[in-house]
Amino acid sequence: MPIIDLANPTRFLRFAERALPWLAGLTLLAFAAGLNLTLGAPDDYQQGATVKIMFIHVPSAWLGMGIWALMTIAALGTLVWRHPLADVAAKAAAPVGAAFTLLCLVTGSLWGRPMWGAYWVWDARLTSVLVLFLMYLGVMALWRTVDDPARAGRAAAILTLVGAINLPIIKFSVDWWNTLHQPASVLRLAGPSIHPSILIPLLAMTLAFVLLFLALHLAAMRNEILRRRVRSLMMMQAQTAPGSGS
Amino acid sequence: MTALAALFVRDVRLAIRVGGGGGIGVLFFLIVVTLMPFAIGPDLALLGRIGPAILWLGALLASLLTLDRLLAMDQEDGSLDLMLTGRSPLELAVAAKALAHWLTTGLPLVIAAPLLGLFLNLDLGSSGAVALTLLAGTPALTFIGLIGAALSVTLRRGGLLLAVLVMPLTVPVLIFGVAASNAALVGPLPFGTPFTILCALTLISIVVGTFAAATALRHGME
Amino acid sequence: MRLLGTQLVCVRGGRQVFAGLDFDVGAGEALVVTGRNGAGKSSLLRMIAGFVRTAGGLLELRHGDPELTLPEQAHYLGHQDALKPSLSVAENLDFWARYLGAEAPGRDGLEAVGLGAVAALPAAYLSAGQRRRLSIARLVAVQRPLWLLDEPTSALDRAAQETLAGLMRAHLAGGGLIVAAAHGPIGLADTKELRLEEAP
Amino acid sequence: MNLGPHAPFIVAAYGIATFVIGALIAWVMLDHRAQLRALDDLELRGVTRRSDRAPEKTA
Repeated sequence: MPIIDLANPTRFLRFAERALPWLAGLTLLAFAAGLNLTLGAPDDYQQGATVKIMFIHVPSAWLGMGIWALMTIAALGTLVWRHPLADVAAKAAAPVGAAFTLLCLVTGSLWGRPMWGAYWVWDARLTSVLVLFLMYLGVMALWRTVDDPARAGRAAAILTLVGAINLPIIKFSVDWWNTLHQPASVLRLAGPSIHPSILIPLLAMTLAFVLLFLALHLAAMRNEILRRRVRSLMMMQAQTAPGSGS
Repeated sequence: MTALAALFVRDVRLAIRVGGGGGIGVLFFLIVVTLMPFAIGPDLALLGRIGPAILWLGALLASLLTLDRLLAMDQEDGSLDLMLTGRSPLELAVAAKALAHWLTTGLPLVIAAPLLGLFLNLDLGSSGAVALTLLAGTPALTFIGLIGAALSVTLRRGGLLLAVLVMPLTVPVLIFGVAASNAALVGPLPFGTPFTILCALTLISIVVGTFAAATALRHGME
Repeated sequence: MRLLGTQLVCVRGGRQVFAGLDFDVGAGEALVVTGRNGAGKSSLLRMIAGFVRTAGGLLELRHGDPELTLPEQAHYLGHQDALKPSLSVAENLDFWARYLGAEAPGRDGLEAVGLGAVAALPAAYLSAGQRRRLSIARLVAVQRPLWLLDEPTSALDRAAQETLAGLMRAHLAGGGLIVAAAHGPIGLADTKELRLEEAP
Repeated sequence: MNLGPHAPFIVAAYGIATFVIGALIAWVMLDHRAQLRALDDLELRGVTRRSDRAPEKTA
């Protein structure tokens, strides 16, 4: 089905209904394979078995950043191309992105506890991800505060674009701030060279996470379209009740 | 009593349904706590030492900023007028509103505090102690803020004016809140002494705040 | 029951709005307050409702409930709707009914103003006229002897004006009192008039 | 299988991941059900879409 056809919400709903079971099944398969490979992955000579946390930590981090990139494209879709589904996609992606970013933070903190001796260290990477998490929450708060989806969509799109421009600057600043304060003695998460015996399970888990995101995003978009339909029907109902015109 | 219960339920319901309630307060709290290390530096020992102070300042700012809308929204849509024609005393009505406000904005801050303590290198016990002092102290912040909310509504000026009016009044709460947290962390004072004073301050604020706010509303209405 | 105002003086923002005002409304009577903009129609209603303090004179409701103050026996319908957009139509009315002291918050208020069908909708979706109807439903949901209506017909279509007039007639027939501020007729046949002239 | 001295942290990480993903799935499914119920409610009260669908409001 050409992508242009999906611009029509009703057709998108039909597509989502048909695609979702397949996507869910595929996600399950990918997770089964990924987890299986994870079990077989060798321990790191330095970090021992805790390296297993990486198989969920790193995919969540990639997804956390990737979903913001997706929201940025959707924001362009809202502001520039005025695609009718762009802000639906952006709104549906935000909570999922926030959840994966949170997962990245929590697993990072659980990984850091045995390595650093503290649940939280103001490590440059973790801190940047924390700022990303705050920005996700900000966008979600914006969506929640404004009732009219068209208006909220434009505001959220602008915020998303500003965030996309600012995130590299934030990353750079946090790196600089961090090296200023502490010499690079902290053990970096995910070392520079990754052995294939670890890389392959990592890629498998990443594929599983991406498929999971696609399924969740599709379902959330479907919900959002239905929510807007409910909203417009409610407005119609108010208009047909007595005393609507004055 | 049912009238006050209805008011309480309505305010809680509004806070849950409309964005900008407790969720935003907690988010603000989180951001303030996150910003602190950027200014101070990621020195865990230092952060652990001043952690209770950071948490208390964050909670204070967060609870004051959410107070802005406590009475202003009801004034803008005329609800405040109608409340004056109700049969329950205005003191109890504003107290019910403040209580609902604390439940939806103050309590989430208390719950979030131990979690944010992790960022500041506080162990679970100390975080718990800070949360306990916040539980005892945030009602005082809400009820002191209630005075400011009532004054700013009658003067028809909101936002920063409210914070400026209210912040000096919160000094004692801040002093004893942080003192109690520090006593639990490092001593040398026993935890009980400042904590008892903090509880007393809260009780006084509830009484004074309620009556002052009701008086301000009665005299300021036009 | 009788609402009496004697030698009332109103000062707002340092300006004397009116002075030496006398009026008298009995049970089953409606008083229409007229006058130019700024003559103090709204101020008079807000004064009776207890929102504006009298700068002089006396207001009293004779033979009312001795346990209650004058504002506690009055319904005030102002320009603002006192509605919360995120609550449903029924929730809005139920709250005010319970807060203002109805024994049993019923749905008849909504049916009386023709909003029964949209009871479950958020008030945000209502038009200005529907919001006004919902405010009027408050008058029916809670029994209070004195109705203070500030330009009650504004934003109402003809059908709603008829409905309101019917409600007012029923209220008067039950021994109620109405004080309304208006520029034109409010749909009642037999009313007293109080004309406010702007103070020099 | 031996997870070494830090087993609790690894188990906690996987447990929390399961919880977060489970919460996301539950949110999506409950939200879907709520929207369908709202649509049914409206249809029951006789509000139907013009032709076969409402025009999209976001356009």
